Amino acid sequence: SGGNPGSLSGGLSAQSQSPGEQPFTLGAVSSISNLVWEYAKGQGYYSDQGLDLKIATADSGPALVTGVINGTYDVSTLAALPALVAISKGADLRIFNATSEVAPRHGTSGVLVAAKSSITSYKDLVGKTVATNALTSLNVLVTKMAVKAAGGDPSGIKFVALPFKSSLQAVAQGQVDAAVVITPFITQGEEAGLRNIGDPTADALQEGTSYNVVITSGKTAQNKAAAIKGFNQASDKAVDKLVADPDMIRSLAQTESIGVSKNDAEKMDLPDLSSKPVDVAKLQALADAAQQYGFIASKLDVSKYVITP
Amino acid sequence: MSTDTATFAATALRKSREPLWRRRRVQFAAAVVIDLILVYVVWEVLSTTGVLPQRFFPDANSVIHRLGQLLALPAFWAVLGQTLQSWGLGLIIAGVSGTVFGILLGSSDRAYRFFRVIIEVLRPIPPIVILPLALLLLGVTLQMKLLLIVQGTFWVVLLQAVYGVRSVDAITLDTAQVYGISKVRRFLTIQLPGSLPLIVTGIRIAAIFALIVSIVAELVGGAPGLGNEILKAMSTGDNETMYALILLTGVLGVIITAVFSGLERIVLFWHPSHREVSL
Amino acid sequence: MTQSSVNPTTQVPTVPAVRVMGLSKTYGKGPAAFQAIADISFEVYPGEIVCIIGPSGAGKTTFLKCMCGLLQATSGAIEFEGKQISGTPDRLALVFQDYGRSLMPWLNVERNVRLPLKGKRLSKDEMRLRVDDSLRAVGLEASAHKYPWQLSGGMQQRVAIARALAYRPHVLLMDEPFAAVDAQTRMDLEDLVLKIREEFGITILFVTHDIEESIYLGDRVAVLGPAPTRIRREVTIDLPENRNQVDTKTEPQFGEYRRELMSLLDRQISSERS
Amino acid sequence: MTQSSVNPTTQVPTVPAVRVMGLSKTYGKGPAAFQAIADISFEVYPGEIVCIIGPSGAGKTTFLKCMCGLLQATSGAIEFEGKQISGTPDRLALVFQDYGRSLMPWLNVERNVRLPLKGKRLSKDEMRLRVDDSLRAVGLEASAHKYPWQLSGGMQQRVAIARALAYRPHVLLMDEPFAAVDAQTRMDLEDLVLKIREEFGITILFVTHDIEESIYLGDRVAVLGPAPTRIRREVTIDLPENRNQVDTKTEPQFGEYRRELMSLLDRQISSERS
Amino acid sequence: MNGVTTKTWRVVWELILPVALVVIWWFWSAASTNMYFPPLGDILDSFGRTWFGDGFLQHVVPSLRNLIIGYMIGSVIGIVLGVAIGRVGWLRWLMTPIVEYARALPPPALLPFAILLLGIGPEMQVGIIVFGVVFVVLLNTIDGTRGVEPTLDDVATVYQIPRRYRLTEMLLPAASPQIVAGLRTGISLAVILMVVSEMTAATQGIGFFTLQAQQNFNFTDMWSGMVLLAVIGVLANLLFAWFVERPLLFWQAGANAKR
Ligand SMILES: Nc1ncnc2c1ncn2[C@@H]1O[C@H](COP(=O)(O)OP(=O)(O)OP(=O)(O)O)[C@@H](O)[C@H]1O
Ligand SMILES: Nc1ncnc2c1ncn2[C@@H]1O[C@H](COP(=O)(O)OP(=O)(O)OP(=O)(O)O)[C@@H](O)[C@H]1O
Ligand SMILES: [Mg+2]
Ligand SMILES: [Mg+2]
Repeated sequence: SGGNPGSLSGGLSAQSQSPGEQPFTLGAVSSISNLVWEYAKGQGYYSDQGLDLKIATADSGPALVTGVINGTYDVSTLAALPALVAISKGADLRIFNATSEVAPRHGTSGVLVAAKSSITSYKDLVGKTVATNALTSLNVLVTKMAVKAAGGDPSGIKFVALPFKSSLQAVAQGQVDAAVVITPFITQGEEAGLRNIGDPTADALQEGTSYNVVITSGKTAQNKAAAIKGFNQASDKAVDKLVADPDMIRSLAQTESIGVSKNDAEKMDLPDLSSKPVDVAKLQALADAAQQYGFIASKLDVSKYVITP
Repeated sequence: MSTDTATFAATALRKSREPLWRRRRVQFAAAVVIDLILVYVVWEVLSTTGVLPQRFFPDANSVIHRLGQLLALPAFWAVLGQTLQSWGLGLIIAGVSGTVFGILLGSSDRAYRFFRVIIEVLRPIPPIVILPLALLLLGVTLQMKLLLIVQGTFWVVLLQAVYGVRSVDAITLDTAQVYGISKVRRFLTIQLPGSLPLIVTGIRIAAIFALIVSIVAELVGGAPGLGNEILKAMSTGDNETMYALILLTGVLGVIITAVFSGLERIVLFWHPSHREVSL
Repeated sequence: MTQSSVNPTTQVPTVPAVRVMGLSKTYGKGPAAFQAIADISFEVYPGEIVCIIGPSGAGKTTFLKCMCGLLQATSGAIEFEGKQISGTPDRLALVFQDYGRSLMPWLNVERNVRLPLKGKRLSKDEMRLRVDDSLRAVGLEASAHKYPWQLSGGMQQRVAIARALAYRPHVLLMDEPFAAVDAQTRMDLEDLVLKIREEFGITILFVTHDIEESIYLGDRVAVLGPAPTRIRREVTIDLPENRNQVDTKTEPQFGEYRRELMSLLDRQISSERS
Repeated sequence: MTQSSVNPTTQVPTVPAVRVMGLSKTYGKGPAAFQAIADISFEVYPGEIVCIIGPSGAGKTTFLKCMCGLLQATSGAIEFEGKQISGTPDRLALVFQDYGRSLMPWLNVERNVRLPLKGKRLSKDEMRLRVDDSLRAVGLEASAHKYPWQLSGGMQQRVAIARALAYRPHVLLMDEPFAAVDAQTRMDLEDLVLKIREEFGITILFVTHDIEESIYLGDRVAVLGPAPTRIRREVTIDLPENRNQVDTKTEPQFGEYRRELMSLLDRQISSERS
Repeated sequence: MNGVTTKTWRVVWELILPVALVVIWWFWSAASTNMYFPPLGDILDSFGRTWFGDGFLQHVVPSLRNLIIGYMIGSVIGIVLGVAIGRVGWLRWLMTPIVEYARALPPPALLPFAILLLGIGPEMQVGIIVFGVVFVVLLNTIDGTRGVEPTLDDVATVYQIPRRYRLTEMLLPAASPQIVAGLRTGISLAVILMVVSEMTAATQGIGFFTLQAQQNFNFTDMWSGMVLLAVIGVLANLLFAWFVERPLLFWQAGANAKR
């Protein structure tokens, strides 16, 4: 990966507050999907709604959930699975927006193996060690689902948590047998000579399942309903613009705050952006699958936690 | 110790007339330069021979180049400032309270025993593990960082101070007792200076710990600062930036140590390790 | 030591300055226990100088440390100026045998001497005067700004003496205070001790290995036996007041005392060795 | 000290055991510099005992430390047994003035004494014999298993002496070695010094503040002046061999030497003070 | 005084505060519905279930193994290097910047590098622990060996004590108060790094379990992990005090004790 002048500075592009705008904080893990918020902010969509948006980067789902619950963040964006797990453990959360949903094409995620590896299909993963970013992650769930669907026994797979970049390295050096990564690491891995055996997210989940969502706390949902509505509208507007303009996405990905290298940005699969409201039924299916694979202890009624701003 | 400080100032002035090579600062700078060259050469050799695969571990030049770019960004200095702010505040809180409590506990066996179990229970709790609780209670704030930094460093200083007090020569303490020197004065003029050699080591260790913990708090907890930038670079796979920043934290460590060693020479001028041996 | 604000105490006093009753001291417990002091009782009256001599390892230092509360006596009681004490009595000073370690290496000579005066409600001037006076008395005025580790052994010992003098104690305990100084300085310091007793009426307990010194200085000399120690004999020294180095030491009586004490010590040691 | 494997050296030697030429020593640099030794030159022949006396702070300890390479002399040269040395000469021992600090508090008495013998290719038995012998010679055989901090000052000093004796040096430097022991023990130790010189032909440099001791022990006495020091006078002591405490000290010549040295020191000190 | 009763009183005295705090915690948390602060009863329940069942072999044993191995290696390297650097002038001159440099690197940020060098598995985890422990011990050892009483150094020079005895009989004991302080700090650091090293690329271990519980919003389990870490800390320190500190520093206690 080539150097990328000025990619430092994401969260710190001086957050000057214009008078009359309401401060509004979004918590996010650092990921390519963040270009939506950066774009909307840059275009002034949030200002139009009277919001002064601040983007804060955290490293994990729990940090984002905790931030929302204690009010540090007004909203957080994270993968649907950790949000559902938190709700099942009693966290007072509301889900109100889908930012990414499973698209009819492949490229959301990928299972990468070494070029000479004997693994050619999901089924071959049984008995192998697979690296991915976190153990309570969608990647693990969908990989297990995909293996099951292919007739394998998912309980025979050993998952280890590694940052995406390190997991590519671990596959290349033979320390693990496979890595489940997301864009732009799929491209990076392929460039490093790894082989992609499939996209388990697309294979395992129904098309249109919201796998990235925006959450807020029950309290904030009540107290700041108007602001949340404004945030939602501004974000959707940005997504619609971006979906219509893939080149814009590629160029945005190279900006300082996102930091994908030029090479990766040009070759990567585009992220699945969505402005549609959360499809409750499909999310319920995801929750049920999570329960089936032990991420959630008991049946969770998703509809109680999804709101429409 | 104000009079003493004046004496040191005088000594320092005198020293400046020494030949260049005898000055410690010059020696230290020379060592830094030599070490940098050494590291650079080893790094380059490892990169070019492929021991460090370039795809996953950038070569020295590109990291240095990247560091140069970063240093030119005003935003970078703002980030650095945030890290240093929490570092400094946390270190002061932990250093002062750790020293005071440490000397008190070190000089009273009974008090030490009373708190012993609690100390041993709280001490090994990793800042990373209490992070979610700190986040919950304090949010992503300076206070959250401070809490973690103090948890990570207070115990170090405390323990060194306890050992420090115990290593104070019994006869000096006897002297204080015979001459009816009050408890407060005994603390300030005997126990504190007597235990300084160990406390100073403790604070030097703590200074670096504090830096590490503030970076970890930013990295894992999402507080703004250098650690947060490392996290971003890591999650987008931007290795140059990541290693440039890690390289920088090491440099910060060297600077911090240089400053603290200077202070130490002033405070511990009387200690055998710092006496001017006039050979 | 040029001031004379306190009257010399010359009349016979009724309350002893120090009174030791049935003191004993055992170090450690169980099989490793070591009894240093078997049983010591005696009295010192205000303004008296009592010298203590005894073989090396007898328990002299132990005895002094018990008296000033640094060591807890195993049994017995100690009264200071009529009051039984627990802990360190007020206005008492001790010149440690281990003089080198009793100085704070982080303070220079002057500040070492001043340390005990702080917090004693003295004016700045008074404090400086006392420090300067006592440094001059031990011949160290030129080394006031040196640190202890820049001094010779004898100089360190004199700093410790100056510290005790500046403190103006009522009772002064000195543990072989002149062991490391040269003959001439030693004589000067001996005369200094006599002078401050005269001027301030200080009560002094003085441990020494020099028999002549003990006779020259002492109103009485207590001879201790080997550990576990007791007082073997108290010899009252009946030499004229206004002693001086030449005349006193050449008096025939001086030689008498010398022989007596010598043989007292000698006998003990040979009995110990046999 | 019951062995006698080495012949006593009685013939007149040609090569000095120690030769000091134009030695000077200044502590520190610049305005804070302090010259301790101005210029010392002298020679000691094998088997000789040379005593050094001088006022406190003269530079005696500094001189001994320069001789054994612990301090770098500012100028001058030192030869040991004909060879110019840099660093510490072989088979040299020093009894430190700071005896308390020269013992390792984590080793007991026996192990403290044995430490310098280690790695010197001695058999276990030989080592034990030497340690036991020298502990007995200083009267500490009963305290072999105590730690230094369980000993009195005088006992610590005797441990340091025993350590030097067990080492069987060719040249022995002693810095006020008997300052902390009682009169009787002191005499015993003085005789011990004479005896080991006799037995092993050791060359001894002996710093003391006790003028009588210097006469009793010395073949010569070197009188140092105050810092910056030089040798003011070397007095050759012409007393009969086979000295003993009673006869030697009562000889009229002894009194002569005593007066001479006393006045030498006295004059210096008063000239220093004026 | 009767020896037995003094001992009993000592134990009672030491336990007053911890017991009081546990009682307060128990009642304060008993009715808690906050998922972050579960009742202490639940935590102890989870503690028993997690650590005394399969969890012992699965998590506790591998973690402790890494902890002990890493701590030992780190301590030995720290002391050896520390003595060398502390006593050899040019080495100290040359090494100080590198040591200070390496010391300031945050272990979590080093994980990718550690994985690159040591792979994933126990070697990497031990490596992280070693890395942290070395520097604490090293620094204390350097400072300890440099502050040796100069007279003792002089003794060694005059008597030409061979290097190895100088080391074992003089330098190390003289520096031992400081080295012991470093070793003791090193214990808690090792526990912390054990957790850090299990943040990534681990499939078992106490830290793994605790962090995993945190990821899964299982705060009861997370608390039980913290309790276990605390217990390990206390036990390790007790063992250290008994088997290392007391035998090594008896002379200091003896010399400084009020007898
Ligand atoms: N901490 C201790 N533990 C055990 N025994 C001790 C301790 N301190 C001193 N002793 C013993 O007590 C005895 C008396 O010691 P003390 O220091 O009082 O002697 P001293 O009369 O002052 O001798 P010196 O004239 O040599 O200074 C000695 O035999 C010594 O070994
Ligand atoms: N490290 C040092 N720095 C500066 N001056 C020193 C240092 N060590 C000693 N001196 C000075 O050198 C002079 C000689 O000291 P030294 O210890 O040699 O005296 P000494 O003759 O042994 O005296 P004593 O009989 O009191 O032991 C003293 O005036 C002392 O202040
Ligand atoms: Mg004594
Ligand atoms: Mg001397």
